[in-house]
Amino acid sequence: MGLLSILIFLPLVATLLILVLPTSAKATYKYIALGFTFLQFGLSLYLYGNFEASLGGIQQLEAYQFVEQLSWIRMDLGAIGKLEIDYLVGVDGISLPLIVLSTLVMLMGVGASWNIDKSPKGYFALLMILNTAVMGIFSALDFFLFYVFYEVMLLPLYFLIGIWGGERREYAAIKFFIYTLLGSVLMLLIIVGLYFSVINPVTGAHTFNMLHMMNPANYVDGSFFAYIANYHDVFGIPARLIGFIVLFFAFAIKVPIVPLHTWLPDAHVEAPTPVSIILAGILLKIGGYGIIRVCYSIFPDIAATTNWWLALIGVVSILYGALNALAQKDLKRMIAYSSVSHMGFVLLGIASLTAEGLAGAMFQMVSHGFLSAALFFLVGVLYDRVHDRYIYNFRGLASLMPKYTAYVAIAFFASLGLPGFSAFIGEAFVIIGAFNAESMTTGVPRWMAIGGSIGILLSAAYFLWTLQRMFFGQTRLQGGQVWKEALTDLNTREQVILFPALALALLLGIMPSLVFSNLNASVLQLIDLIKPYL
Amino acid sequence: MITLTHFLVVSACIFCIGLYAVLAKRSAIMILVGIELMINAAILNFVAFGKYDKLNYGGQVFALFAIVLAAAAVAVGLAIILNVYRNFKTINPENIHELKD
Amino acid sequence: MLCPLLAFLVQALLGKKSISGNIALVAILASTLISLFGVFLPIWNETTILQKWAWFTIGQHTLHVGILINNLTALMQLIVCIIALPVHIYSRAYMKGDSGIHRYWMYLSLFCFAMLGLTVSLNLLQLYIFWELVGFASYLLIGFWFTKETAAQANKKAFLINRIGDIGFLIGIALVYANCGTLDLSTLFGKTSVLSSMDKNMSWVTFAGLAFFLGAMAKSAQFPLHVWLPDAMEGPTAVSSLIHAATMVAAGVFLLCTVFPLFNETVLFVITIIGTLTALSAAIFALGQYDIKKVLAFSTISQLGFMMVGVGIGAWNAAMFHLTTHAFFKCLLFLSAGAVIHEMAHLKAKAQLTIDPQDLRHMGGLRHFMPKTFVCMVIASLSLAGFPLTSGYLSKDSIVITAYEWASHLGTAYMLIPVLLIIVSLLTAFYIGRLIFKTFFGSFKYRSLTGAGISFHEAPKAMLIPMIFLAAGSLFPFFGISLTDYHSAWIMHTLETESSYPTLAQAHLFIPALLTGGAILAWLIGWNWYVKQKYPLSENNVWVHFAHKQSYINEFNERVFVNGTIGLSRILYTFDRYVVDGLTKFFSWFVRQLSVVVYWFDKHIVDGLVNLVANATYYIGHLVRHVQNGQLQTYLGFALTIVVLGILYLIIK
Amino acid sequence: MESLLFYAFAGMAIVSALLLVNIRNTARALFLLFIVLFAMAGLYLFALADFIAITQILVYVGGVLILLIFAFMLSNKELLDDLQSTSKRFISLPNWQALVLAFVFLSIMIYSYISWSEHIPQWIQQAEAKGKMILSTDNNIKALGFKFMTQYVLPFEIISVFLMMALIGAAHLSRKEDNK
Repeated sequence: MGLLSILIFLPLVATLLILVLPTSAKATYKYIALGFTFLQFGLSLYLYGNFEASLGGIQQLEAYQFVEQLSWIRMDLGAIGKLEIDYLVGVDGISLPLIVLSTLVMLMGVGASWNIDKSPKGYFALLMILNTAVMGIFSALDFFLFYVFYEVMLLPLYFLIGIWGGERREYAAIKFFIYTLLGSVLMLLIIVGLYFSVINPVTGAHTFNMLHMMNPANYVDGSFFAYIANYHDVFGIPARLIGFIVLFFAFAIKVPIVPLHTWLPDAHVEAPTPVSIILAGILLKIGGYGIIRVCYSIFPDIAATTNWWLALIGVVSILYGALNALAQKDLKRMIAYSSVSHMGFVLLGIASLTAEGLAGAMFQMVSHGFLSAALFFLVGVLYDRVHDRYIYNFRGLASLMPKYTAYVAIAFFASLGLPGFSAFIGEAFVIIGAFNAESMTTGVPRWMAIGGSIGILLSAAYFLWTLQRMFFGQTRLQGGQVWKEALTDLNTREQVILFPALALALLLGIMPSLVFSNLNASVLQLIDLIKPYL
Repeated sequence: MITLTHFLVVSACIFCIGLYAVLAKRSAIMILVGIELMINAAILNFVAFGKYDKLNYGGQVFALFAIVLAAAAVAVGLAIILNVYRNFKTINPENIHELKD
Repeated sequence: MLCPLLAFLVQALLGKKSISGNIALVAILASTLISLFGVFLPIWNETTILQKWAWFTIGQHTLHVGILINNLTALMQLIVCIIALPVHIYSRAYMKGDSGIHRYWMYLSLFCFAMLGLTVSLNLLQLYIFWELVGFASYLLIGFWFTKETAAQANKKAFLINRIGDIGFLIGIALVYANCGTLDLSTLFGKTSVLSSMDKNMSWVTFAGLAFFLGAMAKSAQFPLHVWLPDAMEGPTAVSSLIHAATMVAAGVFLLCTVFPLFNETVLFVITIIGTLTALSAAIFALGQYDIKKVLAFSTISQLGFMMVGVGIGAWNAAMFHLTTHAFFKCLLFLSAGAVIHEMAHLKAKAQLTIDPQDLRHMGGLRHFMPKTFVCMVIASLSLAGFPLTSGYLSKDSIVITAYEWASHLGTAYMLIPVLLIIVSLLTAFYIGRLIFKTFFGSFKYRSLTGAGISFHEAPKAMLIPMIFLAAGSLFPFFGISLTDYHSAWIMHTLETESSYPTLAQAHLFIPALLTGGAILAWLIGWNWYVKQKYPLSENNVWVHFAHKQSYINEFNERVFVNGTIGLSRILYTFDRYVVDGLTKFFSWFVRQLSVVVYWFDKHIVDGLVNLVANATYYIGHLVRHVQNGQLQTYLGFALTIVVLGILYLIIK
Repeated sequence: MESLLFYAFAGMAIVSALLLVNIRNTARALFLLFIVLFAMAGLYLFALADFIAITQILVYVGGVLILLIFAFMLSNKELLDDLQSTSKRFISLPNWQALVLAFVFLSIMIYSYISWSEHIPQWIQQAEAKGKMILSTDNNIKALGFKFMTQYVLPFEIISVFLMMALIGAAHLSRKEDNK
């Protein structure tokens, strides 16, 4: 049992434990969950500490670390060949930061669910299953395994939103579920297609191994997704392009990019605070991670030709999300739209195909991970107190809740890309990378970069406007005296959760090398993988 | 030239008209009339075919038998109708459904 | 440089306990001493110091952080320290008793740290980081009295407009990085600069230059991005003097001086135009203001315009010179105004008046009550107006004369710029004269109150000492012995630039004369108008109104950009809700309808088939039952049907 | 001429029969039957069965029809009411089944006749070939008399007995039963 497996299956143990314990021990569930996530966080830190930064990863199994490979399913299917599914997990520079991020956000999520009293057994059990799935997604290197974890992730989320959510929770849950399921079903199609196109060079059997899929030499000539001598097309579109688009579509729903984002505001608004945190902090990253790990690595040739469109989508997401956020009257919805905008930067960075852009995108993902988590947590704090999130119902909160205001202000400024905080590094390097793209001739024009930078301006606009509307000025509340008494300042638990996130934002803003150094080799490797096709 | 088929077609028409009368008419007398028509159609067939049987005269002989039988049937039938009428005060067979329990 | 950071951290940790501001004071004092003796004196005119540490690696490029100290940065650093120190001292008295004082010191320290960091940055990215931090600190300080609605609005406005500039800056950085592969200032602009080997007329150079200038425009409040600065006067006056007069707004000029080698002809010309336009418009706006601080704010904008022109015509040393002198006298002006406002506010509080303590119309004749403040203010005003024997005279003349030389070198059409500058100088003299006359001359409206136990007196010592110090700095000996020749000023000496145009001796004579004479004339008019009460224009004059409302730029912005953006965002949200989400919903509706159809199909056709079998059985049964109805005809018909079917079967078979 | 006459008789028979089944008045229907029977007798003539035609007229027109009219008259009162109460429609609804059935039957028959006429049975062909057909010049009545008395004497006797049984039975049935 390797370290990664422990990391993945530790929460499952917690689930079992929670399920086994009788309902009378209700109070212990959260401690169990907290304990296990804490342990997991410690493990991930150990992983981080022992990570060898100079190894690239991406398509070389040797360069992956903490690799575990076990035969999982071996089946002789006669004429079709042998079914070869491995339990293959490993970590490289792309997945490591996200794993650490996930454990941290999970910790925050568990901390935020301290006050859940509606059947805590089910809640924490589902949360832990979700945890397992997320870890699995970030470390799986076998496409089948990846898909399994991907699907496992959906179910707990559906129930978490659908049962513990707000007023229109069923609607939101269904919407979320259908959207994501659509993506994953499409993904399955491509997985199967890839499976029949790729063979394991060692055994000669078809394989689900992602790393084999990244090597052009492993494709069977004339197969559906073959590199060379590929005459397959669907409606006149080359098969590999179709494969790329469909996979991108699947992950784009998760990111989410603009025309496919509508599940996000609804899901966020209706989801309970911890789920919002996890949704924004981890799940959106799966989209970005998937694009890098799957779309770009398996289809580097297509990636090199389609990046203009991807960048365009990114820019549109940035501006569109920001403008939408500006129009919101619901605080949580505003933050949800800001997520759309910020994740647009990720896409723009990825599409720029420059080392700066890619690294910036990765950094932006990490940074957005805990910043959006913190933001949603802060909204949750307010909602806990007065069950209202309508921006215009609050005014002058600063004199009522000074600590809270300080945290909100820091989180807002960190999110809008104030230097010294992590979001700045991410966004700045995405922009720089996008500008650089023209010099590297990757096909992303400069006006897109300028468009993206206008998004930074807009993000400042909506955050500051909200800050002014809600926190400054004379205190004036919709709920009058009742609210005034209900709106107490942050308590210790909340501060304990918030402080590390914001401190981390600051730390990464000042020392980005903590992330970049681990990332760099992998990013360069990925660029090298794509470069020949540019 | 009047061929065999001519007779047969005419007889078929008459037969079917009789058949219709038997099935559709609401008066026992008309049913009886329908039966007569059918019998007549049959006789016409006998006669028409009998034209080719000079040796036995089978067609005409049986036509005669049929006429006689028809007459007898009409006589019995009318007697029954009259009886029924006496019992049920109607000759509409729809109203006479004592046959079933 | 790190001292204020430490102070900031310590104060942030201490929270409410650090009321006095002693820590900040000590920190800034230490910084000043270090920068003066440890950095400035050894470095000045010596080689540059360069220290760097690897920050992080991205791709193949490694970014460094570090310190770069050359003449320019050392000078800037010194200015910041020297201005910040008196302001700190002043603030102790000025801000005494405010409930949020601990935050004030915290923010102030943060600002000092950011500003000092800005001056010594090693590369453009680091510069950008501190650049934004400065803006952030300014945001915090403007919104210091956050319960005031206008303050909250003003700080948002300030930050957002600065953000526009920041975007420009960022784009500039990205362009430089994309084309040169490095952001290191010394590599980029040093002796063996990357740029020197490049063709400067490439479009990206122009573009990057304009982008940098956009950044500087926002920070240095150039037209039309100047609108935030007058509003920023909502902050405490000490802050206004430090940030919005002396240091932060000058950062834009500093940036332009730093990246000066990047600019090509086009960009420089744009800078000149914008600078002139700013100087002119701001001077006109200053004429119509009643708020004492807003007058000063517009005068700041106007002077910044001068500096821009200085950069634009290539005389960035003159710009730096003016920056230095301006820092002194403008800071002094603000501090003096602050003293007046302080007293007015006291008066207001004691007498329960409902007046705006910053409104010029309520002042008058104050020289009797506050003679020392009056003297300080007059010195600063003279300096601002460019009167001989003051520092402003030297620096302003240097810009105007250089502009004249530049224009005469290029052609007559360019003469418009020095002419406009001269007009602006005269306007400057006039409006600052108006300010002085209105405040300190004439009769005081509330004189009756002062007799009745409410004292109206000179500013406290803690405020006066810094003012006197700055007043000394506003006089010419501080910068050079020569009365008239700005070339001999030490700043100009060190930051020598190669001018491409000949010096015109006669300009050195007649322009100062013209300026001085004009200024005296303007004062005479002002004296007549404001002190002798011979004001020729009515209050509702269109031009006064126009100037007062700043030619409706704010309203214009509000209507076009703010409402435009918000409108756009609303439209997009509606679009999002109804079209994008609507599409989704339509799709789901479609799927639901499809499912209804399929369900119908299932229910009636598929299940119907099953039911049909059952029903067929039933109906056949029914049929048979129907047949067995005791009616002979039906029996017959049924029998016949079967026969017919049989025959049909036989035929078909 | 001959075929014209045939068509006239055939048309008369069919049209009258159709009228017969569609007319509401039973009395008229019976008179139409009279015409049909006459027309049929005419058709027999064309089949060279003169004796049958005469018998038809004698038995049917003279006997059966009279009987029917008698029966009709005996049950007349009720019958008229009944007729009045039935639907005025040309084809009342329950009749359509009968109509369909009749039509189907008709089409089947006509179809089979047509297909049959293409390969006529051998005995007819032989008869045609050998000239063993009844000719219009033959004395049918004499031949029939011989046949009845020789070849068909047994059926002849049986049918006579049967006829008598029927007549007696009919008389018995239609007699008034007072004791019932």
